[in-house]
Amino acid sequence: MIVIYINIIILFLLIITSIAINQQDNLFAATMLTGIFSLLSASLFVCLDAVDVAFTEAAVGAGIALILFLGTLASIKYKEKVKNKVSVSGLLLVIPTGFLLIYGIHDIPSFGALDNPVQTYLADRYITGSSKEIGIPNLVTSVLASYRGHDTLGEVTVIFTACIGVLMLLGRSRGDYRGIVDKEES
Amino acid sequence: MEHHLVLSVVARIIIPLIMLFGLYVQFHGDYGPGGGFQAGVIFASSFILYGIIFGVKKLRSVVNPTIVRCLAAFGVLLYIGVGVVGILKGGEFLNYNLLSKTSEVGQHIGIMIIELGVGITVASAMIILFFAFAKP
Amino acid sequence: MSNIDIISGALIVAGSLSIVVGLLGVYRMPDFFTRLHAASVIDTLGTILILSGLILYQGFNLVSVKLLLILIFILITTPTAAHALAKSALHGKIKPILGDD
Amino acid sequence: MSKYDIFFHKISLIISLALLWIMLSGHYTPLLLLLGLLSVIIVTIISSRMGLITFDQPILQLYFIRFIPYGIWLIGQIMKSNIDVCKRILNPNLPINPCLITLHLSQASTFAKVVYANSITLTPGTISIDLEDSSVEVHSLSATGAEGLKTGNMDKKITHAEAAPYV
Amino acid sequence: MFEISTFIILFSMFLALVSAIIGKTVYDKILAVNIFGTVTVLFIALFGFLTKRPEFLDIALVYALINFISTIAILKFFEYGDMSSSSIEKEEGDI
Repeated sequence: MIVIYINIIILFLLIITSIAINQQDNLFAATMLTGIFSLLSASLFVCLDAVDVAFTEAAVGAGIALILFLGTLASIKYKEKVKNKVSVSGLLLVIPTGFLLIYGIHDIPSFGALDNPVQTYLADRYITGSSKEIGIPNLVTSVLASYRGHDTLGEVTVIFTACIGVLMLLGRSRGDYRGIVDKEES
Repeated sequence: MEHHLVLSVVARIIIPLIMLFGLYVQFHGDYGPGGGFQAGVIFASSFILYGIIFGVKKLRSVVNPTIVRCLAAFGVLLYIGVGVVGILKGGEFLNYNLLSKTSEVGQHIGIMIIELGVGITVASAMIILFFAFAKP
Repeated sequence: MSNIDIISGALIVAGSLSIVVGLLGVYRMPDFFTRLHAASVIDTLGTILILSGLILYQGFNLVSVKLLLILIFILITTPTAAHALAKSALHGKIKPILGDD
Repeated sequence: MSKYDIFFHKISLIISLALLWIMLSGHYTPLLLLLGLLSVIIVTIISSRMGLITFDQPILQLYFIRFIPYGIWLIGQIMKSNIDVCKRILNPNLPINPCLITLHLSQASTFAKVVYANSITLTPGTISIDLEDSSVEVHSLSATGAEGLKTGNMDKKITHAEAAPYV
Repeated sequence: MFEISTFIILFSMFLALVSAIIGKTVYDKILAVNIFGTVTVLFIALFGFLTKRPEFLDIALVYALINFISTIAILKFFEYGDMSSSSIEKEEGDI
């Protein structure tokens, strides 16, 4: 019961953080608030018992994410161009979509309920079968690496491909890159 | 930042510890939280700390970028290789049961090797990204 | 509830209250350098009290060793970050407010 | 730095890393101990490639043992000054009187200097803001904190710990 | 006991968040993020005991070890404008 209250408080803090990120026009300050967002979401994952996800969030958020953001900031300007004008067409698109999404909540099984489709056969199968078939204590690892081995292969390939993509964009020396930007600006 | 005395001394102490912690996460994925992806990121972040404090030039002399690129591909190949071994032994792709005499040992070996592949790829990818973003 | 549980609970609550005191200091202090002092209350008093309370609660086993490691690592890394922050702020345009002495 | 020193540092690094692995792991099967040995060797090789081992003064993980008595004394100091700072924060008048002082360093090794600077930062009420080769600049929240540092008690303790014989 | 201090820590998270938002200079914001990191480590450690599952400690350990990397990266970026330089190449104004 108490965990649910903690969840609600953390979600509330997450909302405040995301609104604050949205309101910043200084991209530097927004980057720092993103760091707070990452810390908060790691805490939320811990509360939801998703230890492995929380671990990933902790490692990526503290070690890499902020540094990549800063690397991006190094090659662009710090200040965001603020558009004060409210776009009517965008608003017309966003509000009905939001209402549709909220309406869609009714079809989703309630949070943590025992009769969710995912918990009726699949989780049961993994939990009972894993210790016999795989024989390692951490269920998440056995699902990721063995039952869903093809998925994980796909993920690794995605990381590798993304890395190649970044290299193709940024791999040439900064001198060439700066040259292009300067010419465009002048 | 190398003649920032406090930072350079603390970095000298803490970098090996981060690396060892990364390897601990890599090899204990079977027992606790963690696994290849997290381990790769933590391991790479020790290199990134080194690059931030002692300069990218020095990091380049420690880890050759070309070798890191090869390692990123090697991790994926290691993963696929385990799958192909399953085919060669007469089963399906990524069937770990055939890797050893008993299926349980086979599963254990298979999971450990593919986690290692994931870890190598992720660590190298993160170091490559750092190199790409922090050009001299 | 044994004696040790009560002592560890008191330590933990005192630690979390000291975090609030430190943050109050962050709000009240007039300039950046004095705010750093208030923040170091959180980094030292808060962590030492809470983590030692948890170690006491847990007794001696592998979990408490990990808690001790967390305490040691925090006590190594946070002053480093604070020092780097202060040095950077001094080299930046921030001048500390000095009292009359 | 002589060959003997580098050898000693490598051994010290290996021992401390192995201790860390044993403290972290909690599973003492042959396979995991073997992997632990492998990890320690990999980390040692990479650290020596990074030049983390060659350093002008004897610093490394095992060296911390000398500083354990000092650390216990330091925790007492931290508690004392914490109470002082908390009182100042909770006082409605906010009785602070910030000042900058420069302290002379008597330590020989860079590591001991860094320990001194970090101890100053760890004690609330004083923060080291610039560490040079022979002096450290300190920002203090109140005059009493600055006086406490000027007596040189902490300085003496660290110099004493530094000069202690090898463990 | 754990419940009370967990809620106090959540409240201090809120305070740290507000101080990050209203902080005037960049340094104030970095300080707030730093405080938030320490508080998160303590929250995760406490929560593990609250739900009787102390294996969460590995996450707290990760934060304790590598959270200061991002602080130092921000400071370095703020002084030099990029990640790559070491102070040997650029003498003026080391961090």
